Amino acid sequence: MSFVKNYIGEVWGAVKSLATGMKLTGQYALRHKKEKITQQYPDNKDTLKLPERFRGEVVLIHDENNEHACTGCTACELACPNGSIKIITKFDLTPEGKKKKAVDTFVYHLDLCTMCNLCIEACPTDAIKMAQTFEHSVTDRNKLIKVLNKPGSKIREGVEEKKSQ
Amino acid sequence: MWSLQNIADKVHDWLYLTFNPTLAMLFEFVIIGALAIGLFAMLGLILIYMERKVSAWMQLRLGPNRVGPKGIFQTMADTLKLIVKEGMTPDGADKLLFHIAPFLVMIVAMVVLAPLMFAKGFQIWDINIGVFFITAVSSISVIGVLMAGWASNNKYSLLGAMRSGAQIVSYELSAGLSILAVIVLTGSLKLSDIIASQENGWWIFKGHLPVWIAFVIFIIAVTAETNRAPFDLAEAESELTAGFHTEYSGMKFALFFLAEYVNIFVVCALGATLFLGGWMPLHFGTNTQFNKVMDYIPSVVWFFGKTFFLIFVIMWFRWTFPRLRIDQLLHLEWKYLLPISMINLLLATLIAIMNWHF
Amino acid sequence: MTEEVVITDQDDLIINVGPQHPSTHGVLHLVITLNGETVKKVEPHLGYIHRSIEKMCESLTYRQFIYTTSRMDYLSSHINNHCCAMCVEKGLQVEVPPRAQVIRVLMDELTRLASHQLWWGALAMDVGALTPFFLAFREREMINDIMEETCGTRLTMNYMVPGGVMADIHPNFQRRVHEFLAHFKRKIDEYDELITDNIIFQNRTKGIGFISKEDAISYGMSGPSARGSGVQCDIRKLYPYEVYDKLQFKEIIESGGDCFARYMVRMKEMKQSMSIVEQLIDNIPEGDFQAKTKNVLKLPKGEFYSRVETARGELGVYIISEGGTTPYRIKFRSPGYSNLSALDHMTRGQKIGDMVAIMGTLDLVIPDIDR
Amino acid sequence: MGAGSLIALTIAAITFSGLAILAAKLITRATTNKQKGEPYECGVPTRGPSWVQYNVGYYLFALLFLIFDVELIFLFPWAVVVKKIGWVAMIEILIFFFILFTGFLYAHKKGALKWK
Amino acid sequence: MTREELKIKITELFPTAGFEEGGDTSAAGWLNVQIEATAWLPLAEQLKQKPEFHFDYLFCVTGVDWKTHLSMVYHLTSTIHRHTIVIKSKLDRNNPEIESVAHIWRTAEFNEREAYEMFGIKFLHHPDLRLLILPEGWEGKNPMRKDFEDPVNMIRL
Repeated sequence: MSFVKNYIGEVWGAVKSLATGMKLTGQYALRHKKEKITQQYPDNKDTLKLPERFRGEVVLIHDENNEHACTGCTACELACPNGSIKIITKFDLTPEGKKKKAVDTFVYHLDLCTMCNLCIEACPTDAIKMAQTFEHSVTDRNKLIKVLNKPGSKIREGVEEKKSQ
Repeated sequence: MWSLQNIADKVHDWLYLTFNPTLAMLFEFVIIGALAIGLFAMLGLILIYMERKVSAWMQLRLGPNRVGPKGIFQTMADTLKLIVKEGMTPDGADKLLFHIAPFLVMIVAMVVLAPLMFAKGFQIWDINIGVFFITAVSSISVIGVLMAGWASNNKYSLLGAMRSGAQIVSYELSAGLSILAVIVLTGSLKLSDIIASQENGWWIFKGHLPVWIAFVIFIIAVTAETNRAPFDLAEAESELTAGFHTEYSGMKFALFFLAEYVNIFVVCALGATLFLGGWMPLHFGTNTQFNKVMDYIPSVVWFFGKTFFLIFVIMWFRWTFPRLRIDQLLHLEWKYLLPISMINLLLATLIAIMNWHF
Repeated sequence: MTEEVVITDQDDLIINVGPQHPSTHGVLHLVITLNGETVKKVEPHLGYIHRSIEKMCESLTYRQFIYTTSRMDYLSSHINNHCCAMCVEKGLQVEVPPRAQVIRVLMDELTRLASHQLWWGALAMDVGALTPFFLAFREREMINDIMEETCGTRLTMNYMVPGGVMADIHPNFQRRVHEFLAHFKRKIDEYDELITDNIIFQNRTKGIGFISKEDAISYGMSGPSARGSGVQCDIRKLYPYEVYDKLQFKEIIESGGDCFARYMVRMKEMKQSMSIVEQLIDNIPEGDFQAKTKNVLKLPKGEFYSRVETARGELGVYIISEGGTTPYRIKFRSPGYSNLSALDHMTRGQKIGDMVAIMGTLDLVIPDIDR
Repeated sequence: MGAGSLIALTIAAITFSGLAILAAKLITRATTNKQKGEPYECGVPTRGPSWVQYNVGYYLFALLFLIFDVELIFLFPWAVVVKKIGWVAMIEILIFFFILFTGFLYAHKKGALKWK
Repeated sequence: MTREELKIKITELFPTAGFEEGGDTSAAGWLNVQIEATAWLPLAEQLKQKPEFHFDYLFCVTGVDWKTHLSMVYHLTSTIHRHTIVIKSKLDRNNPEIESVAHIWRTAEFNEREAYEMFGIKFLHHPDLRLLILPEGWEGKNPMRKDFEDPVNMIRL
């Protein structure tokens, strides 16, 4: 008789455990509207706000006078593990007639970048930062190679080149 | 009152009055074929959409919502995609069997529609062994699955097909026995008789414990027979990638997919007919007031409502449970379902003989 | 100890599972010899995503190489970074400020929670239930959002630097962690309702993939997979680092040795991790988040080894320095590699379906194995 | 409608499937290359033939099924007339099930239901 | 056992074994033992079987290319006594050979295969010494050696 008892107990336990699971999913099916967990991505583009620390891509900060704080010290270039930053420097003449090293082109390879934030950490003048953009898909890989300094931009007055080491 | 029966009868009469009998019959065949194809296409679209929505709800998602309002044209877009896809045949495949298999599965799915009673008096063929016909014919589809798996020349497919074979043959027993529990009570295999016997209440209400047990076993067994999760071992995607239809692509895959859903519909329709009264409205014994109100709802709505409820339950299973293992699946059948349904049949017999049911 | 040699005969069916297979969680390639449905032998073939991180690190400086380790076991990237940072600190003999230590441990435990949640969903998907995956992601998403706010990224953080952490925690951090804990406490019972108590799941995992304590040690298994066999191997308890020795938590050990035991270890570990986070979240000491280090790091000549407990087991970082700015040789002792080596032993004589469950409970992350 | 409807439905199924496949064939442009015809085995060339005899553990179940399914067919006509015959049917089925159950238990004891 | 005790015990067993100090010299630091390649297998058996050692957990196996020679490094822990030891063995760079310990610690099987393909170290009596990570056709090329160059797969920044 104990066999029959065990048998029925087994079946009953199994049915109960299955019913518990079904109850849960059934409840979810009923109140899915309130608890939905997916985002309707392109629709919520306007309200979507990424945290300010989010690492999307490296940008060179320009102010309204088209000036930036990059001195061309290449600290970021050295800090980058993947070689995604290349800085080509030139020598500007200061008003006093002294030669001063300045950035000519700030080349940034987004295709190589791993968003490790090491360049931002390394920058002595806080000239670069991480932007919150994240839609980087393009049709041509070459479009991912970017020049960060805007045409005609120049180094902001008063930014002293600090020794990076 | 408007009903499908009147329309069917009118068309029938008109055809036989206008044309000679042979031609009229031919026209009728064409109409039946067209209706069946229409039903197929509609079922495919609705059920796949429903599956996606139900799964989305249970997973707290929205489901398809881009193509058309609430995404109702999503399945159509998918069908279009499948048509545009190239149907490939693997090099080493047994070409003949490979091409026949989807046809066979489709034919089976179509033929079992014949004895189903979709509404009051709306039936293609009121065969006197209707239930038996459905159980017999629907098990032919396993041959299609075996063919597909064998012909693909793919090891996953082969394993999937063999599993499917073992599974379908096993679960047919308990499905058959649970059907018998109702047959014992009604004393007829004819679907119209079975529905008629439930005029004063569905068997699920009248039949006490044996019918409830039979109902549960029936639902479990047909879930297994249609290769649905948690019994989807023939296409267990985490083990065999896609099981027996791994090598099928494009429209041939779509046909397998469609046949699967139509099979679900058929077994659920059978379940609704046997246990939930088919097109019969919800009647409570002699409560004429209530019964009258229920009668206002068209019979076709009752039928499809019950069927879709059962389909929902089967989908509910799929999105809740983990998959069984093949040996556990067979043990479930041979150690639990079969003995229980045999004893249950005896109980049902007792009730039938003693006339204990209402 | 030695296993009998498997002879492949005519009846055997040889099947490739992976590299493109839903249950291998990545590009693992297993060649399985089957006898009917029974697995006779499993032979892993690795290297589909081998990037030779060890070789790569030989040309990166001590600040730079840490980021590569986020890509190894991407589900516990914080813990990987932590281990590397600790190894470099060992060489530099830098004292990490207490605030940084607490932040590190908090991040580690949150990562462990997130990793276990993903594992839970993935395991459920392996055994055929699809809904849990989404439920697991609901909670994981909250942790990812917290990480995103403080660390800047969601998966490959690179937040730990030699000497501390890269940035201080975000002002919202504590509030959001509290929100998460309150939410997850309610939801973890649903995990049990849906999967743990489910009879089908229990049948699929109980008594499956047994490995004894001795074998688990011999195979070098570690982490929850080994603790399911009764091996005491939690590095947090045995060789405490950072503030783990001051915390109240239990090392979860199950003696079953089967899939269900490994499953239960992880489920209970989630609760332990929650309690660790609870203990620390309101007690983050004030102070610096980073110790002062030189701009260019140079490790003295010698060998340094540090080990931490990742979500998958023991991670070891072995640095051989010749005194330069780059390591001479780095070896990562990854938990997944050793755990995978036991797969063949565990699967023999089981069904194909079991193999999937065993792989699920081993919690393999393929980049961790391939490195 | 009579049995002829079966023919109608069969033809309908064939037409439907045939048209669908044909339409797909007309629309798509087939390309061939060597890899395309390979059986899918997770992207790795398959080892050995797929059409091999292999040991499925379930052939015993198939045999058992054959026996039971035949019994099931006998049960259908019995089920229809149970109500008319009454107790005799009950006794008959008890005897029938007794034999069946004994066979089932025998198979169980012999280990036919155990997976090898 | 502490580091000093281990040192004494091992010197008793293998008088040829050398000890090196370096890296972590704190109290928690591990004993570094330098032995001949031929002495490795007997030592390994002793380390595993002697109850006072009971080194049953081999948690890190790796090779190092020192440009002049190769060396194998084994990290061992006892799960009972919780002491750790590091065994190192110098190997000839042109013909590196060492006995396999896969039958003592099962984890060595995979780790030795990795060292075999990465450094070209031959493990004698290894049950299954084949390429594990590298694809076919890489036999003889040893990527982790310092002088390895591959113009296709290696990118120099």
